[in-house]
Amino acid sequence: MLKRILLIVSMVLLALILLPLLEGLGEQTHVSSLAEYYLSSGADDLNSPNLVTSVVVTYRGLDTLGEVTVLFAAAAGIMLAFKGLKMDEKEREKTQGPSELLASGASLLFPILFIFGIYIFTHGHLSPGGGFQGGVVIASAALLLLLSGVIPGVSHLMTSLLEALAGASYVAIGLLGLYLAAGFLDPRFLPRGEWSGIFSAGAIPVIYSLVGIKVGSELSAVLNAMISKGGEK
Amino acid sequence: MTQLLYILAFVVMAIGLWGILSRRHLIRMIIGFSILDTGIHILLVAIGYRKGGTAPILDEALSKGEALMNAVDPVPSALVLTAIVIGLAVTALMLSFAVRMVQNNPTMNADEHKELKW
Amino acid sequence: MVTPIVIIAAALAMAFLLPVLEKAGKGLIKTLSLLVLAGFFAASLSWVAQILQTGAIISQTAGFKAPVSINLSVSMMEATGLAVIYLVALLSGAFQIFVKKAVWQGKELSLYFALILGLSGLVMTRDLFNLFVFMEITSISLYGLLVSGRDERRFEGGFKYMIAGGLSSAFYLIGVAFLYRETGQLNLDIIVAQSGQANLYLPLLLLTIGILIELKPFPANGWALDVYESADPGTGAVISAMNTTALILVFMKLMPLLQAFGSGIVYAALIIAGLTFFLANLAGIRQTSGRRMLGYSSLAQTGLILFVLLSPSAGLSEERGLSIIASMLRLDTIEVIALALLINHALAKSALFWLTEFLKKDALHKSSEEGDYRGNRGWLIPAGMAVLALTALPPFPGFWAKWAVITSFGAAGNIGGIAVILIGSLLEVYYLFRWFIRTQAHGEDGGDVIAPQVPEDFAPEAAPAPAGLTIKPAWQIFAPALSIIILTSLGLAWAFLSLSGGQELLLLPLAALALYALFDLIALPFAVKNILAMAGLGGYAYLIYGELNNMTLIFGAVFIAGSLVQLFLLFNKRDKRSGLLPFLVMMILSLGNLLVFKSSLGFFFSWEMMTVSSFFLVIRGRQASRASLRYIMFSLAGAFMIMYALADGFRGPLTGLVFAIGLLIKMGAIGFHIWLPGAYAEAEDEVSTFLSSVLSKAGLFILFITAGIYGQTFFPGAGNAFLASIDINAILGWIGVITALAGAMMALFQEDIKYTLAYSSMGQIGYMILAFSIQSHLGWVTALYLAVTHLLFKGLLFMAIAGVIMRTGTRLMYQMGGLIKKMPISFISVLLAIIALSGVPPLTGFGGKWLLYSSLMEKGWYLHAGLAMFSSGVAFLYLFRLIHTIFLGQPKTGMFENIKEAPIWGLIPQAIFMMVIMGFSMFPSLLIKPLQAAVEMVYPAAAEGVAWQGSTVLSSLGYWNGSAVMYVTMGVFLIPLAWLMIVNGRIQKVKQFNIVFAAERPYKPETTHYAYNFFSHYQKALGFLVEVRAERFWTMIRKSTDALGGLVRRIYSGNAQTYAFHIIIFVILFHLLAGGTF
Amino acid sequence: MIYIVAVLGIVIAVSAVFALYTGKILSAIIASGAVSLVASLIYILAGAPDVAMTEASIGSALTTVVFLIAWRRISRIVATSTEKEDKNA
Repeated sequence: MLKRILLIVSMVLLALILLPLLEGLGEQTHVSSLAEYYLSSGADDLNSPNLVTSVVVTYRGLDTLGEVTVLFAAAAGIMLAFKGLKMDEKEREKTQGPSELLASGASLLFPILFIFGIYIFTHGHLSPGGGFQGGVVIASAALLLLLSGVIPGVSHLMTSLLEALAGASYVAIGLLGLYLAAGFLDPRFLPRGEWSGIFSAGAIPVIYSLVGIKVGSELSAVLNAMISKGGEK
Repeated sequence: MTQLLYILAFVVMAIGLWGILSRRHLIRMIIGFSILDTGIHILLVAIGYRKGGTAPILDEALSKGEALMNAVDPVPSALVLTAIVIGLAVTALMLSFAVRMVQNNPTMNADEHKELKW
Repeated sequence: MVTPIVIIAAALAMAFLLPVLEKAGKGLIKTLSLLVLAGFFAASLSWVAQILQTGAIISQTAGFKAPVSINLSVSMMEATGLAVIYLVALLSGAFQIFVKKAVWQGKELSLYFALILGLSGLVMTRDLFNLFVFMEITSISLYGLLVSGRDERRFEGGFKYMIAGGLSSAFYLIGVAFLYRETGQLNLDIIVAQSGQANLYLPLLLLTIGILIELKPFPANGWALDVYESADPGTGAVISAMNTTALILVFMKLMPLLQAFGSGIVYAALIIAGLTFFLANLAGIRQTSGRRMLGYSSLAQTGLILFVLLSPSAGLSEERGLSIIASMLRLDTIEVIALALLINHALAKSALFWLTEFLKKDALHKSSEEGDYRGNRGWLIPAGMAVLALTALPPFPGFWAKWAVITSFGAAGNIGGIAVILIGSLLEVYYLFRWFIRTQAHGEDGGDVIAPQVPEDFAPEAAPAPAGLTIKPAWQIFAPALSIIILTSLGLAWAFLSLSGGQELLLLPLAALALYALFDLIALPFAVKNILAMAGLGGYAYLIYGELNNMTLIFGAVFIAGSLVQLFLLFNKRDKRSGLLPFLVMMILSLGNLLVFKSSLGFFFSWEMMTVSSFFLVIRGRQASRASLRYIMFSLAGAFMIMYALADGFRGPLTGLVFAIGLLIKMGAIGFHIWLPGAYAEAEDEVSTFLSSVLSKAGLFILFITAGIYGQTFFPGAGNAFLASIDINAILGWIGVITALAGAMMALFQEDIKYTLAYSSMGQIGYMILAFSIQSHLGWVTALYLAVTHLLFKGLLFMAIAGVIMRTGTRLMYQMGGLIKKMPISFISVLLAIIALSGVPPLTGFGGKWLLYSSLMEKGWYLHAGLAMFSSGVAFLYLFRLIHTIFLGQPKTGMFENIKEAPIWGLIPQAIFMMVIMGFSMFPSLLIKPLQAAVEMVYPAAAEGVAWQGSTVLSSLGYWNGSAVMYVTMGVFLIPLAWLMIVNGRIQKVKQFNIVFAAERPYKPETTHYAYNFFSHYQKALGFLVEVRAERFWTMIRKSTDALGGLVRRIYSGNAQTYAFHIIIFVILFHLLAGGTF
Repeated sequence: MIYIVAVLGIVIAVSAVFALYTGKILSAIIASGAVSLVASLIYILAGAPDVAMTEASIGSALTTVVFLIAWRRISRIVATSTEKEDKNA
């Protein structure tokens, strides 16, 4: 009980410390000086209608590369953690035996979801969404197959190969930007293309697609590890 | 609207923090983190928001000229995007560690996972 | 040219591709990884070269200039810091790949590269949000690496780590969000340039807290300890060395921002850093897990580096090496200091972590259970050097950095800062050395372990032969060995820069250490090594001879010539004795260097070298673990006091007092003496003589020359009326006389002969202090006279006793007896020595006593004189026992029948000393005249009325003619002796232990020996005087420190939520310290 | 619009508290997913459709799935260990 009171007191103190952050915040009508640049020149710089994508993939491309790495590292960590985990017999039995209905539904839904995922990351520079969202959709398609028992597991070789290739290509494109254009991750070594066209905005759609593939395969592998790993090793 | 978003962000963050600090169940602690993350995301969106702002995606409705006047700040959006993905990574890793902890010592109570101390 | 961005790309590519390349072959990825890591290190070095020419290297990304896009910048601080990180990364990678083959596969390596990428990004990026991303990469890949451990508790530790990491990134992110809101920018440089803007206190507070939590500040650091304890040692090394280094560089990067906007935050961080350093060390002394202890040390060192960085006055030092390096690298002095501390910590700590991989148990080593690591030099040498480096002893970079910091603080009058650093360091010395000493202790060595659970009547069973530790193959320790070698070379380079201004001579002890270690390595026969050592000492004496004046010449003779003679003793030994000569020669040369230093740094450097080398001599004893721990603790406590006084430049009111106490500790004066008997007695028999007769004079010498420099009043308490009113000399006089008395009394009741001699040395030092404190011509001559003669007779005694112990195999006096017939020459030298020591005519001791009483009378210290005389009486008693129980009486039946005289090599140095004693006894002027000349510079003789008539000394109280005294006394002795010889033949011989006719069989036969508990009757009468009060006092100090440490560490309850709560408390505390309100 | 946001905000806060205090972990996980999902609606209203989409797919859907999988494994581990204990007792 004493602990609870201490906790409440310290939370109140913390809130009191941070309260001034909320003071004097009126309705904001202007954007920051940095945003002004993006909003006014971003479209001309990169020829991508979705300015968030421009910021994510190019201006702050290093963040995104880092983000991909974070996901990658987490996936590796999770797979390592689950590798040593034993699944006992009972648990294994319960995971067996998919229902017929679920299986056929999943097989039907899978291609739709898959294509939708691809759509999302290839149109990241035109509409909301991008590599991460598309990758998640693809992973959920894989998850569907896994849960319904249509496939016993996602091929580790395939996912790791896809993931590695996509990741390495991402880095390679970054380096191409460094040597062919003005800097690392500069997408302008590919043609600007037509405004609002799918092949526009230089390498942005390529990068987002690679991100999509990488995230999709990575997350599929993680989900696979969490669901079915253990026991074999 | 801006104030509302800020207040919401702080309330959600506080709830999340409270969850981390006071709920003993491992899963609930992790849920607390997830809520705290959501609060931070709301905060970032609030910072990027401008009165009556629209999405910074240029199309027929939003020309290049108008973007400067009407679109919301794209930077915080980009930051949130990154933060969400990182949040997922941390949450998933926490969960997998929790699974292994429970495997070593089958209880969900964080108080009882005290093999290391002093 | 490899730009910073290419490193990022390469690390990423490696991380992504390694799991796939693994399919092509495990050897391939391992080779590739090492090549790339080596490439990183090379790249960072090339940046250093480039930055010297062109300035900071800046990489823009995405083809736009910052702040539109993210930029990376590497200036000199970052380049050198990265070089450290990449170096450890290379070594650590190699260690993991080769030693942990089974565990480290593609996934782990790939995580490792992700980690290196994250650390590089942390150091390079100038964008605050990008910093967050790299922070997350770092943390997450570390979490992943934690999985690959063995300890089942690692998940619990990792979970706590994640809780802390999650909270820290939450705070950081909120801070960045509001910073962006207030400034509209994320780029560090732009934000700093916009100074004078809106109130950024809260955003910066959150930002700083986010970074600081990762740096494990008190009290928000319990999680870190759990991680260190449960993680694989390799991962522990990575966290402690690489992660911490990168985060400190991040903090340095943010400092301009903090300084521009809020000095309160800087101040709060300073306080927190100091607290962390101090409290982590305090809690560290209670650790039983080696890795957790190393963890506490890591927290402390991180705190120290931050503390130094944030202290406003830390960069003021004008130390020569520091200025040279700073101008060479174009860094601020404070940056060089921070860099040195970083390198020192990173390399030494990672080496220790790697070495714990080979320990059988992660516990404070108890040798009977876990093996004796003494036999394994491959483990022992790197571990010992790493401990020396961490405790900032020379020649490692930490020593120079710490000296620079302390002297800077002294120059700025920051006494509090000095106190925090030195007291905290002493605690760290305690637990690190205790750990090291215990790992190498002999199986039969009870030692001083913190294991109070052992019941009183615990009898250790016959320990099984220690299996010892096996590092097979030996190259497995290449990583720690290499990192220590690099660290040592850096330290040596700095030493050279610092001392190259005319003090190169001071480097000789290190050269000697290296040279004689090499001789050990190539297994030269010991006799050859010993001849080389003697030649070396001779050469050294020749080198420094020109620089000596009257006073230093006398001590030079004591230190160098005294040692040279005693080296003969070592020819006795036929086995290899590796490690003995390197440290012995190093110690003697360091002592010699005390005579010729030219700066306070030069002095302190030599002083610490002397401490280090003598410590390694003490620890060689078979049961010396407790003694060596005490020795190093007291020595360093004394050294730290001296350091404080030097840094303060003898300006402050307390300085003189502190300095004097520092020297008194080193001399083993009463109250501080508890290290002395153990150190002198438990060292190897041949080493004890050097310690007792030579090393013990170092403190006295410094006392003389500082008193000479600072005048007769001896360190007045300038500016403080109270301190000025204290007559330090009077205090010193009492300390001296009480030390003399206590030393003699305690010597009286020892059964172990070496302890008797050790306590006797303590008593003799007491006389020297007393004589010094008289502060007159005669007093000083007396002190010097005692010093020289003590060298002679104590050397003689220890050498003779070494022979006896060698032949009898025991140190207990009641087990000996009747050796006069077996070892007649040893008998004569002991007899001579005790006559000289006890101060009866005709030998030199008489002169010493005569001078002492004369000078005391002259001063009017009659009580002192009385007490001194009383102690002489006591001394006579124990000396009588010495000769009586060892040489007289009858030999024990069956035990010593076949004993021979000590080997010739033991007798030669004894003969030399005997001749010198006889010479000085016959012609005291030979000795006293040079001593008078030495004292002349402070106390001219004319004023005092000591005069000479031929070789007869005249003082106000009478005269002393050595030759005459000699002839008379010899005559008095020779006549009864002749008579005794005549009647001797008629004595009936009785066997010892003729007690079988008694009714009962004694329980302990030795208690019936007449020599057992020889002075029990005196003990009844006088024992209360020697009750071990000092022992009790220091035990109480140790126990209360222990208890305090226990109290501090109680807050680390092991509960993840409590740790999270600590973080909240930390935030509130930090806010309050920064001057914030609610 | 401000009212819609206010209502959504209340929903978020309520489900967050519910997630922490409901008896069943399963409901708690679902509720925490709901927090993210409702937050993503707010993002749409605040002119951040990219964020909304990410929050919905990652913050809400995927995170919830991961929680569920982990919870399933954990609850089985706890269940089997209590069974074992029962048998031993």
